[in-house]
Amino acid sequence: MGKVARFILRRKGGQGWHWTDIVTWFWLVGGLIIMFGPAIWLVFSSLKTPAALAEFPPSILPYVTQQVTVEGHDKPLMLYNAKMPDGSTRVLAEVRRIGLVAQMVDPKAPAEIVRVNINDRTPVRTMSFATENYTQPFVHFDFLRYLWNSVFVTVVATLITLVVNSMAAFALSKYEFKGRSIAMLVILATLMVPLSVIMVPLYSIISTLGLFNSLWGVILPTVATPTGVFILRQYMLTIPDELIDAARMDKASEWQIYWRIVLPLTAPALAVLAIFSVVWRWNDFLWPLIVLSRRELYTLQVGLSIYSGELNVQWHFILAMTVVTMIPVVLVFIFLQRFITTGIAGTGLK
Amino acid sequence: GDVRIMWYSDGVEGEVMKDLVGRFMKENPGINVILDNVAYSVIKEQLPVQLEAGNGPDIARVTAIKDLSKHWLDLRPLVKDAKYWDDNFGLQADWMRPDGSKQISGFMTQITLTGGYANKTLFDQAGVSIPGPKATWEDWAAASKKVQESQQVPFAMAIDRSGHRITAPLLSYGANYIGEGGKPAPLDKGAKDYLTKFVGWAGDGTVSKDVWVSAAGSTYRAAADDFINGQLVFYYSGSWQVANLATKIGNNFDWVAVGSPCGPAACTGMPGGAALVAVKYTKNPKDVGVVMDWFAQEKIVKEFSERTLFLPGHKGVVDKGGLDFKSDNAQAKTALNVFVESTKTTSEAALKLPGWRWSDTVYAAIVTRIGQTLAGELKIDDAFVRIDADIAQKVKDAGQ
Amino acid sequence: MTTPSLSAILMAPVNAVMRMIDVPLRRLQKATGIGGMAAFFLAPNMLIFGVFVLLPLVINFVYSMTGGTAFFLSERDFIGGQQYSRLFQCQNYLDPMSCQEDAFWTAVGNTFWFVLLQVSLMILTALITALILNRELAARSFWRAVFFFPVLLSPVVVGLIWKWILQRQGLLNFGLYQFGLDPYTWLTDRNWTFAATIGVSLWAHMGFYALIILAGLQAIPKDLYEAAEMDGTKPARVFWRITLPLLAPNLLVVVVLALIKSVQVFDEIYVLTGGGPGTSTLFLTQYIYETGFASALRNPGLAAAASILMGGVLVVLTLIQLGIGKRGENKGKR
Amino acid sequence: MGEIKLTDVKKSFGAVTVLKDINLHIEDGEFVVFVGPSGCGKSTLLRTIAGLEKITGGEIAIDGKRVNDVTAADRGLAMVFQSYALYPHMSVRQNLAFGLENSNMPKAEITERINEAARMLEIEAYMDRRPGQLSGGQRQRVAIGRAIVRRPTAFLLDEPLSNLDAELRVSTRAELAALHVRLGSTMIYVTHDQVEAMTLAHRIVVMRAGTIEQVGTPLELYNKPANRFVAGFIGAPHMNFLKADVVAVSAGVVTLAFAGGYRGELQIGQAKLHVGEKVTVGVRPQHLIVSDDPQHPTVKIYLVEALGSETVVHGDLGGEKVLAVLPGQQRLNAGDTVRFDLSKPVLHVFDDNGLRLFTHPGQEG
Amino acid sequence: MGEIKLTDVKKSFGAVTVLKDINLHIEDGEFVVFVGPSGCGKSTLLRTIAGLEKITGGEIAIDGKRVNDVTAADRGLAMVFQSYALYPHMSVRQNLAFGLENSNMPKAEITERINEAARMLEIEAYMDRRPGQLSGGQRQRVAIGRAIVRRPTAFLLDEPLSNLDAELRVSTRAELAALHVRLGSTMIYVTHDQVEAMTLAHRIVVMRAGTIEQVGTPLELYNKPANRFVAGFIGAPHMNFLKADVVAVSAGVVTLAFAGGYRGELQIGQAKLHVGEKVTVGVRPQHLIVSDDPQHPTVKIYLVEALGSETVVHGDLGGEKVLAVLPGQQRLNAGDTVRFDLSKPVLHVFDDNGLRLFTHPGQEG
Ligand SMILES: Nc1ncnc2c1ncn2[C@@H]1O[C@H](COP(=O)(O)OP(=O)(O)OP(=O)(O)O)[C@@H](O)[C@H]1O
Ligand SMILES: Nc1ncnc2c1ncn2[C@@H]1O[C@H](COP(=O)(O)OP(=O)(O)OP(=O)(O)O)[C@@H](O)[C@H]1O
Ligand SMILES: [Mg+2]
Ligand SMILES: [Mg+2]
Repeated sequence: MGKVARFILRRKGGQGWHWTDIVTWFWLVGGLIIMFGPAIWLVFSSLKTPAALAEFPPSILPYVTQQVTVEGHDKPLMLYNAKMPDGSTRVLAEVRRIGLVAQMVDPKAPAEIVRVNINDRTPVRTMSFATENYTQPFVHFDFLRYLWNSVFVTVVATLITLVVNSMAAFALSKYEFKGRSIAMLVILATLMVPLSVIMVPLYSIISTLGLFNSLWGVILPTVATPTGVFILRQYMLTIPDELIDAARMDKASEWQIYWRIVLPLTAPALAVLAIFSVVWRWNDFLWPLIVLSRRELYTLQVGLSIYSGELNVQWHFILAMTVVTMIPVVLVFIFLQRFITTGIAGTGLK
Repeated sequence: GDVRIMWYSDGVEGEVMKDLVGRFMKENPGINVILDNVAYSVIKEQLPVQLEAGNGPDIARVTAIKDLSKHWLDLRPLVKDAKYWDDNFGLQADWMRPDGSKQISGFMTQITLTGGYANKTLFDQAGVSIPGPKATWEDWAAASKKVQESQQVPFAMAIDRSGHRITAPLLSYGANYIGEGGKPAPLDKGAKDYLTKFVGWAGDGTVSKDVWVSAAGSTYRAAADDFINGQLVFYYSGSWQVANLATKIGNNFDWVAVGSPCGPAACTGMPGGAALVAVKYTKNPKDVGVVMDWFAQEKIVKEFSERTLFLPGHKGVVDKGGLDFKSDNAQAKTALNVFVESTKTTSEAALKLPGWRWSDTVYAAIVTRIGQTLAGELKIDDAFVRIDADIAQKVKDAGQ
Repeated sequence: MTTPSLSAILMAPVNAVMRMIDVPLRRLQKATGIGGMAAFFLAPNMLIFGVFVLLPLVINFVYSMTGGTAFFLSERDFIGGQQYSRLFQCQNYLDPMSCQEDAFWTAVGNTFWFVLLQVSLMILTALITALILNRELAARSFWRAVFFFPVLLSPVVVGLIWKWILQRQGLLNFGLYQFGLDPYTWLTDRNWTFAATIGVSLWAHMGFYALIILAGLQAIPKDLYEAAEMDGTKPARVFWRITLPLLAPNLLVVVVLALIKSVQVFDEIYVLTGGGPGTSTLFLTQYIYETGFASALRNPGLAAAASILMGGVLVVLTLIQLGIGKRGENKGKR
Repeated sequence: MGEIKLTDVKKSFGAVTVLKDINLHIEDGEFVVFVGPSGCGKSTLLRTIAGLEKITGGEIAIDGKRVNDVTAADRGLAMVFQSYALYPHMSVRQNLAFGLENSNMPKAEITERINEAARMLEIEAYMDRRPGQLSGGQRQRVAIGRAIVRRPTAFLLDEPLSNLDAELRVSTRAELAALHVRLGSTMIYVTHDQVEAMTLAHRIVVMRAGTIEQVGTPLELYNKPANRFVAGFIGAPHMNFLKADVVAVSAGVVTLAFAGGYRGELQIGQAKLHVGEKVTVGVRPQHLIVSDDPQHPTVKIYLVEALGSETVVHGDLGGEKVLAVLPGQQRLNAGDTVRFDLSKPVLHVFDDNGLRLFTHPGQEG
Repeated sequence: MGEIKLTDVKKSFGAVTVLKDINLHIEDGEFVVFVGPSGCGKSTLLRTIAGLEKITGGEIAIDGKRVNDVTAADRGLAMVFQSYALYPHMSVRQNLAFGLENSNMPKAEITERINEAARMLEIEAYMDRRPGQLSGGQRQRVAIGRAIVRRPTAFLLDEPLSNLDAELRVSTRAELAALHVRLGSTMIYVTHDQVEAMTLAHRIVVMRAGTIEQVGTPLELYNKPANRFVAGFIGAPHMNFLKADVVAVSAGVVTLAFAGGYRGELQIGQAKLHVGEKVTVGVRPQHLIVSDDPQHPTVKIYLVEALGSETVVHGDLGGEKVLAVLPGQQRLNAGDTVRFDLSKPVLHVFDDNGLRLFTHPGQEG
């Protein structure tokens, strides 16, 4: 245990608390509360009934009023703690409410009706998970199909993104050629306009190319992300050119240099981009919504969106499905972040 | 062949529809109906683009029915019995066809009607009696204010942030949006009167301004949550809230639907709704006709309404009455019936607006500017000027 | 010991493919020289990019010169710079309410302050987070996940969570109430709401930038830190003099992206505040979105014009940053 | 001020053990040189002293204070890295100034120290260049400069002159020696260069595979190597080793039979040997003298290297390789046969385990 | 196969001119060594030959074909970088294999070549380590290995042995020489090590500040340096230079007056000198012999360096620094005064511009 604690509380240097250690722990604990707290709350909320979701004061955990079946009543009755006129409290089941007065019975003695002012009773609550938030959508929608579409879009788009962007980044970081800065600039310039703005022109292009209602129509416009090129290019700038020189001396073709030298050395940035790409493509919503209007092509996010109506949004389903759809990306993140480890680029050089 | 229906849901209607589609296909083996459930935003934002490009589904459930009417298919030659359609859906037929045409574009899957809800328990606790059917907006304001003060809830009244919602009291105050040649008229006295009153109520805390200031532009916001949590005495929204309130309030308190309060001119709510329409660009008009016919059957409409807790848009169904809404919540059933009743008192002016092409423009301008006024960014008089200017600009933009 | 062999097995077919690709490419290289290869590497990206990003952008520009409500260019009439002049029609340029498109100028003003505050805070917090996550922590991947987590959420969910936290009947007020403090209507107070938009967008995107910085930090050769340590350098100075300059190329990414994304902030804010109270958190993208799509009578031309203006400003800002970054870039070179 | 004491210092990288129980006491102000074959752990030892590597066992004390847990920054040493580790984003001047600025030294003094170092290392012309714009030797000089401007209590120098040309190497070596005298700081110096080791060191530490083989003054190691390894390692070209059998032992004198039939008599001193024992005899190439005496063993030459000032002859003596360094430029060619006089030179005799038994003083002592 | 011809090659980095009109013809199979002071442009010249730097003027031809615009990969050379430039993400084995895989060599042959190189460089034990886990010398050996497995038409080696210990350096040097013989490839070799230059080179190219000072065989340069720079650069420790005045000239003999009053007579050969001219006389430290003759100039010793096999004496001769390398271990101390015989050694006489006028053959030739 001591060892574990020492490991967890490992500090700079060894002895004493350096101020950076204090900042670190302050930040980590703060991060845990602020960054992660809402997430946990999200998970709990996804297990609440719509009524509990709308409730104030909100509860952290999903609670519902406890119910009992009482002899002589077909339906289960709600349990309340009722304050009696003599100041004692009893656990009673509510039979019905008439105006301000609730008619209640003791579940153990169901014959006698007790009248209680509605303000003198508080519900007996127990934790209960509204698992139907999860199960219902699975029944409603073709979850496996949507999942497959999502996975297909995400995987294919991410792979193409990684390859295509890293190739461009390689050219833009390791070659001197005319128009290099222009190319870089154009790429950056297109970052400037949000998708919602170019949606209509893009839509007409997609239609023209016959990519409407095709998963490729979702994939292709996203794979040339300027962001990816930019991230990779800037990272590649930090790889020493001498390694490329060495590879050229080793008769490596430019393709081999790209594939065998530059890409592995860019692993941390590639991992970052892969994570981003997966997250983006997985969560993509607006664009697939435009391109895909057929149920069999829906991705999870599009499928999920059907719970947003005109006048009403069924948040309990959306939250539950959000939690479900998040699991794969969290796993992907955990897997990929391992590649963001100590860069190796420097150590081959004197 | 294939018939695709683009459908959005506010509640369970997607499920009901799926069920019905299954039934349809059993009865009509040759036609494969595919129900594409989408988000409402797709209907609102993407569908128009698709339609302009000549894409789109074969049938769609839409709300901007007038705006897009040039894309709808004329079903008149395709349906079995056009007269049945005219008789039962004629009242709203104008809402969904280009001005001046006689086309049958589709039918309303649901009629909505704005109206108020009162927290009966709060009234009871405060010992204030709920104003009667002929009560005015002022009466309601006074009564709910009393309840609010006695029960220490944050707000007395709230109206959804929506031009459509607020138009109901405006009409009751005698406002008329439609000017010469069907173009928007400048805000008239009736409109200004109510808006001034409304802003005043917001100022003295009678009306919750939270929901109105909580967005910019014409964004829709509902104040239902406050009502659900018992924080609100009187809530003006619409019939579609019934199911929502029923599930979320449960038996926390008693509530009632009270129809629309009165103004000097009328006691009207605003109708609205969503229509199921056929799209011109279908490759399969014959089958589309069959599908539409099937869904427009009286018994199907009735079943659909009962299961979804929607007000039917079918004259026969309404007139025959006896709708048995499928809810185990007695308050909900009562409320729905109140709304069904009040469809009958809807004013002429109110019935015209859904079929008027500029109504959304007016709504948007009012919401935008009144929202700003409540947030303290505009004075009410400036707001009126701006509203008129905004509308005029839009009309100009549209090239008319 | 099994991992490398496993990955070797996985990589074998990929490597084989790459070797096959290499054969024609070598010939290409012979024919075109290294310069030609640069074009080759750039081509796929540029092709996709040109068709799906650049072309729409150009079309968008044309849009901004047209009027009407139709979506497709073919049905729109050319009106030249009218949309632009409309945006610029003001009586008094200091008062947005005096402009014809008062919402546009309000949005411009809001966006300006938002960007200024959000970007600087973003860089600061992302940098601190990355530095901390770069330390030798126990359960490092857990901590990384903690800070990255919000990035995984869709903007709508982000907006929603925070709305539920901040609204009048939200978690925060409940917490205050538990501590005996008065609840406050955070989201109807303009200053608080503005702060909330900044806070929430920080919350939602900080992990994104922290991750980029983290990768950049890992690329700094360790021996330089050793050298600095031998030079008796204090941690703060190591940061300013070693880490920061060597991070420059990657930091540039963060600064540029943070700026661009911040100007384009939309989804989560839209859900959270809808631009309110009043118009105090109405930002440019929302204005564009509403003008172009959501409003009753959309005006795509005006939206396009506004977006072109916004893009123009961003291009200029980015160029300035690149200019500054260029120096840093050269610095970082070994 | 700069006394360093290592007690049972161990270091492993995972399964690889690099340092095994190093014990070493370096006095304040001493100039110690580490030598040893490539990969024997010299750099690692330096880095553990610097505090850049956490040791896996033992104790390091500086000035009597245990510093195992003291960070490198707080140990107050300066180091020249084998890989230079220059700050790539700083000019040469900034590289030099960096360490000084850390200690809030007045500007004027910083400038002065930098200029002095620059002059000494002949890098004045490149002060505003970045390391990336320098040649290998120039970088190395900057690395040296960065350490010396600091004037710490102890210097750790890892092959600091390896990439310098002969001239510069000699002058820099001299400057380092002078600096050592002037500052009185302890210096720990790793080198592969015999001349550097011999001329600079107070004491040389000979390492092999993570252990210390011998510690002593240069001439001690040269003249009295503890074992065959040290004997072979100190002196360039390395000592020749010839196998021999003890054929006769008499009072103070032993007769050895070498491969190829030559027999020699050696003064045994106090050492004990028995007839039939096998020994190895070491003789330095510089000590071999060409002879005409037919009694002397013949060597078949297979390679002659003319260095100008001397000639290195590679030959074969009864199946064993022998090197001889002959003065000046000799007229010898591969294929020639010469005889070497084995009776005159100093001969080191090692036993089976490589330990030195005794040294035959030779005729020129 | 490996003939390399440089014509008027120029190279500048921005404003810095690094190579000025380099003309050099390297024959196929030749072993050429570049020497020169640190920063004189050796590495740059190597890199231009490799094709890694675009030259700013002139022409490079390989086997008679102009290659100015041929990429490095297509020139078919192999290089050992001064900074190693190992692929940090690959194991040693992969580093070695990379170049071979690029030319689609069968697996079996790759393995064989790698194993051979590993054996030769004694890096077999580290084949699965990454460069980051190796010592400096081990890395350098991997860098050498990466070049030699390739067996190219020409090798470019930039100070390949600088971080190896003496023993390994000698053996690797020998292996390189053997490799050169075996493969017959051209080798261009940069070094700061005199011994390497002298033993390996067919021809040595002496560079200074971007120009070539002299090209010739090792002994040519040693015995007949074209100028003072070359004379000083070849040979370690460097040649002593003494200023002298011509006081008399007669047939074939010149009399020089040195600082400190010593006068010497030198055989002038064909050269012409005038009375009153100032010359510089160079004498190698190894040629100085201690003498008792009171006629010989006295030298005040200020530093004695005992290298074991020889002793380096630093002294002052009439205000000028002199170095002498004396054989064996001498009993001299700083402060002593000795006399050196200047009449016997080979003396090089240089004119005012540093050009060698003639060489006095000395008595031992
Ligand atoms: N990128 C550059 N910009 C400016 N000057 C440079 C650049 N690269 C090298 N130099 C200069 O060119 C000269 C020659 O460098 P080069 O590396 O060829 O020297 P070298 O002879 O190999 O020296 P060393 O023996 O120290 O390795 C040096 O003075 C160096 O400072
Ligand atoms: N990170 C590591 N993991 C495993 N082994 C390592 C690591 N670093 C160094 N070594 C090994 O430790 C041994 C000692 O390395 P060190 O660098 O101390 O050698 P050195 O004596 O300095 O050699 P050189 O003269 O070649 O620089 C070497 O055999 C090396 O391979
Ligand atoms: Mg080392
Ligand atoms: Mg060099």
